[in-house]
Amino acid sequence: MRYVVHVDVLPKEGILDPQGKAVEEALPALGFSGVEKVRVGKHIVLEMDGNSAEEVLARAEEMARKFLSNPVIEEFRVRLGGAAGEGRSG
Amino acid sequence: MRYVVHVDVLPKEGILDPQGKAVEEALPALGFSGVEKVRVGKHIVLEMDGNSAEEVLARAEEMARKFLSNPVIEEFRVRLGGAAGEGRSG
Amino acid sequence: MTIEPRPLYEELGLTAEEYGDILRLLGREPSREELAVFSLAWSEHCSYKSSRVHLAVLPTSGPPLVVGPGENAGVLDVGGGLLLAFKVESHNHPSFVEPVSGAATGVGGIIRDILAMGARPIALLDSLRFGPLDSARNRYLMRGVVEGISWYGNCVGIPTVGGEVDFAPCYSTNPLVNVACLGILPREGLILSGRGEPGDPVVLLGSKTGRDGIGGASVLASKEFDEEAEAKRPSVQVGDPFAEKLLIEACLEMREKGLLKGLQDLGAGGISTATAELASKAGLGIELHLDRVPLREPGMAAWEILISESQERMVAVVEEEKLREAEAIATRWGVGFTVLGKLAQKGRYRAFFKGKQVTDLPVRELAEGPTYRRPAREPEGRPIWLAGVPAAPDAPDEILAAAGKHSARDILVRVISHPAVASKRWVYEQYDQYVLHNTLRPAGLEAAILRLEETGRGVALAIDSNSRYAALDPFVGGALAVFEAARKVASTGARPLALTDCLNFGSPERPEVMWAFRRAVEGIAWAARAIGTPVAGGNVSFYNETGERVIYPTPVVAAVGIIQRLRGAAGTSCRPGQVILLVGETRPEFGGSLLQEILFGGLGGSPPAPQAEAEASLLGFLAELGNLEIPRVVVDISAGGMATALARLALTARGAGAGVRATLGPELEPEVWLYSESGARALVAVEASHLDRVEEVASRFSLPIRRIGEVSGRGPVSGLGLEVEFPPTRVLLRPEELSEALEGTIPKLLGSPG
Amino acid sequence: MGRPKVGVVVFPGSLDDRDAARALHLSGMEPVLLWHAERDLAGVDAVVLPGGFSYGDYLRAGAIARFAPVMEKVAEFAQAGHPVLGICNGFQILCEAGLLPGALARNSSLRFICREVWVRVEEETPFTAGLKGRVLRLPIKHSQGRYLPPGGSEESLAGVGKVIFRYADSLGEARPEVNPNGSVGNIAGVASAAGNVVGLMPHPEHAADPELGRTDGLPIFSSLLAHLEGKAPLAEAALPR
Ligand SMILES: Nc1ncnc2c1ncn2[C@@H]1O[C@H](COP(=O)(O)OP(=O)(O)O)[C@@H](O)[C@H]1O
Ligand SMILES: [Mg+2]
Repeated sequence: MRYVVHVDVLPKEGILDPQGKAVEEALPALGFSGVEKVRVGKHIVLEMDGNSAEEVLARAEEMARKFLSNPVIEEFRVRLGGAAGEGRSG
Repeated sequence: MRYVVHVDVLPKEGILDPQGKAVEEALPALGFSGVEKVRVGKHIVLEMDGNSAEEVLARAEEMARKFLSNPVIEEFRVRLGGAAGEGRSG
Repeated sequence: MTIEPRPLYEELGLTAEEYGDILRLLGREPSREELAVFSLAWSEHCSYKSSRVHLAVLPTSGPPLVVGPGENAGVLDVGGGLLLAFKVESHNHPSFVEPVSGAATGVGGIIRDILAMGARPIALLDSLRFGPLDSARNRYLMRGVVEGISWYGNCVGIPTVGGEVDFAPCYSTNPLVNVACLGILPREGLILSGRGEPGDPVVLLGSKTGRDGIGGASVLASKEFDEEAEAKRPSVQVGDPFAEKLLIEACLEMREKGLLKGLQDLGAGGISTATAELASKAGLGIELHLDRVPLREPGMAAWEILISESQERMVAVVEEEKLREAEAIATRWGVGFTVLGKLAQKGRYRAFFKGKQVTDLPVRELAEGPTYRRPAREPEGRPIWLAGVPAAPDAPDEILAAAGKHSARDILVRVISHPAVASKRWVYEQYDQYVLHNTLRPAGLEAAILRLEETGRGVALAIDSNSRYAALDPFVGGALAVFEAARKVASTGARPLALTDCLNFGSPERPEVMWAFRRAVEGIAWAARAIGTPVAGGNVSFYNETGERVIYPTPVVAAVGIIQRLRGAAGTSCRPGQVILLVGETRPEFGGSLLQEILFGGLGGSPPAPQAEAEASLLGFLAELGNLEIPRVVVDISAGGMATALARLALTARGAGAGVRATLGPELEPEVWLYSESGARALVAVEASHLDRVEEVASRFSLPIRRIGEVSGRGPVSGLGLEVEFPPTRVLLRPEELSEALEGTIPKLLGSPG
Repeated sequence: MGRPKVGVVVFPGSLDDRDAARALHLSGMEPVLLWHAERDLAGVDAVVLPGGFSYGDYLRAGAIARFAPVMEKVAEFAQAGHPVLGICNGFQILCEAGLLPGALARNSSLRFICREVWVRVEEETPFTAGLKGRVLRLPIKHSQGRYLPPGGSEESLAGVGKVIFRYADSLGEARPEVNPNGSVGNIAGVASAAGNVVGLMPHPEHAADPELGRTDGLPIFSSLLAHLEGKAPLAEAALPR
């Protein structure tokens, strides 16, 4: 079976996130007020083969821990999803 | 109500994604074979107030289109979620 | 009334006459692939069809030039078995659509031009034009363009050691991004096009081919086959500097081992243009098998493969028996290597796809394209590029009267904090200055200097333009761009050797624009001859207009020169005890000056008169100071006049805790001394003990020279930044005021801390 | 006795490799270029991981390079106590590989930054023998140079590494205003707990050539030479200038 895997990598809580801060500070001037706690990280999508969702997730998790994120400064989430993720698109 | 919004930004289909390519080519040497179609983009998490999920999503979508993504080369998905997204964490 | 659909050729940018020519050449209707190939090969960008007749006036041969225009880049012989390759290119339109990628791929493109000569690219320069920074859009464009150049240049490992940035409203809807690249190679490594025998394999090197940059030709998609591909056909190319770095190393290693007979970069028009050029220069035909092209996207059509502008690719001619060794090198560097086909006897351009021949074209006519003599007409009254720009007087009495309404201090601060004058540190601090271990003098003051390893010599390079002048008088604008670039190079102690030019104009279909183009080229040619520097090549960018807004004629000139002994290079920091000398003659010339713009918010009159003889003398004088190894700091005088030069000198004294004091004599009005933009001038700061020698050299070159001030060590303690005295008035800027005016302006306008 | 041999690892996308080799040569050592794909250090006495954008800095600077075959050998070499120096991208790779503590995040300005800075030497190592307290003028050029110690604070370095270089002013004062990238504690370079592995963001190899007028990086290479020739001066408490 072929699975689509999504990995979200974010700066760890407590670590200064200048990109998030820059976005947060820019938003009011663009007419978006009341937005807070912005954090900016990486989104990685990939396809891989596997026998079960469990197995694929486990492998993806290992990949994320060893390679796709840096545990000193980042945390990550792994999930299965549609080719470009669910939710609204643009 | 306070909502947590996740925005995933990815290079558009057909647009060269040097990062995705580099990651894909590196994986076999790390012992992860059979991984394909890797794309690397941005993941943005933020909190905002709103009266309904619909309304918040609509605003987040506008924000993503106008500011968080570059429509010439990127596409995005917006979704509501837990503080750090669902799925497995590390 | 029914509306006829536009014919396909027209949608692709070909005219009815051009299409007629194609029919005559082929004796039949062209295939879809052939039409695609023609539409690019015969585009203005690839064929120079409107500019060619005018470029003929440029001096393109002469001693240092080994290779002039026509090849991928000009090549100069700098002695000792060393050659320099040198060229400038524009990437204006892509940078407007997507500033980061547009500018980045512009850098990638010019690097490959240099590489195609067999040279190792060693330095980049960028000349940028944006609309005023009070607009968010212009700030976004400037930030993005600088980020793109920074990302690509730094990651590919080539220092960006100089450039310029200027602003005018006409660039709001059409910013300019011109990038020059300098490369170095041993004489025996030069790769000239035109080599190759029938049967020699043609190899595609580098990245896979996707649907990049072919949005413009989307009309070629046939409904049945390509509908799905439609959405995937981005017109914006994204660069991969990492891939380019590997491509450079692989190509240079092949060149060092003598494996390359021919080398050609892929730019506009992709495989089709590059391979047609390769064959045409060799006077041969070519056969290509498009099925072999490694694709990034499934299901690409033959026409897409032919004209795709995917980045980081080159084509090479490699002899059959050297293929293996070349392929091993490519593989080691992780660079794609595909034998696409071979050079062929007959002069036909033949491409095959899925067992079918998809093109069969005459190589020479394809590569040469048409030539136009478009109508050129001098504008009557205000030219179109000045529409919306208020007219302003340049008569000295009117300028002086208007200046009299402001305080002297106020004017001084406004001139030196004008965005054209203010320090571009915010920009060049984002560029690696040091990689490749030869930067003697990084960006920051006048021209940069790179060491030519193991020779004791150096190469100085600078890029310049003043489109305020060109807007008022394109001939003068072209000439003064040459003089200014040469002056900057000479200010380091180098003798200018050669030029390359990037000509940015509106639509050539406007007779006024065509006239301006012709005049600017004539101005460049005249000035280049006057100072004995041939034009080693360049680039033309037309259609820089959006709606009715046409950019100022913007001829950009880059110059390179050689410093015979690095020890003779001018310094970059003034020290207390130095005296400041003004070399050259100051006349009341305010047309196109910053003072005029500040006082009247407009442009008018005549730009400073170009002075061929005085400029040539000044260049000789400055190079002689280098030969004599007199310790000195030199700043040329250009936009903002002597005030700008004094302020820049003063800033260099900051590190020594010093400032600059100048005293203006009564012969001229203070505003003329400070803000006239007469050419052929420079400020030289030297120890008092060297004064006599410098004066002696000046008289040898028949140049007027006068002591105008000194570097004073009072510095932060007593608060001297820049002091200008013209009895009974005295204007004093404290060190922090001087820094704020020069260095605070651009970061403040961009809304980000320095 | 010949000149000591120092390996300079070349990854795809290494840029300051020849620059480092030149500085080593000018300082009296013999540079040996080591190819990333080889599991072989060619018998060198020390290793330098040079600056650049290995693998384009894609994903994170150093994230891909640290898995290169040569890195297995570099790790063994480091664990055996031999001197290893990571400059800029090399520092990033050493952190990613876990041979140095902490991580290098994006500059707080979010921009690439190239300028000359002052750095103060904090401790003696094979690369800083006799330099403690010295203030050196060195170029920096990076976009991911914000040093973050493993536990966030400088104290968390205790036991796993030490601070070797700090951004300072010309008098050696590590003031926040001269911090170019937001590094915790103005940290510009660190060493492993054992002290033989050192990483720094500034580029000593770009200030090691008298002909170019920048020489403050030379003492770092001279220190390595002295160390390799067994002449390293004993760590002495040099006075801050
Ligand atoms: N876009 C740029 N890229 C790199 N260096 C730049 C850029 N703009 C200006 N500089 C550098 O800043 C210094 C001053 O340039 P500039 O302000 O253009 O001088 P001028 O006004 O005399 O032409 C020069 O060393 C120049 O190379
Ligand atoms: Mg200029």
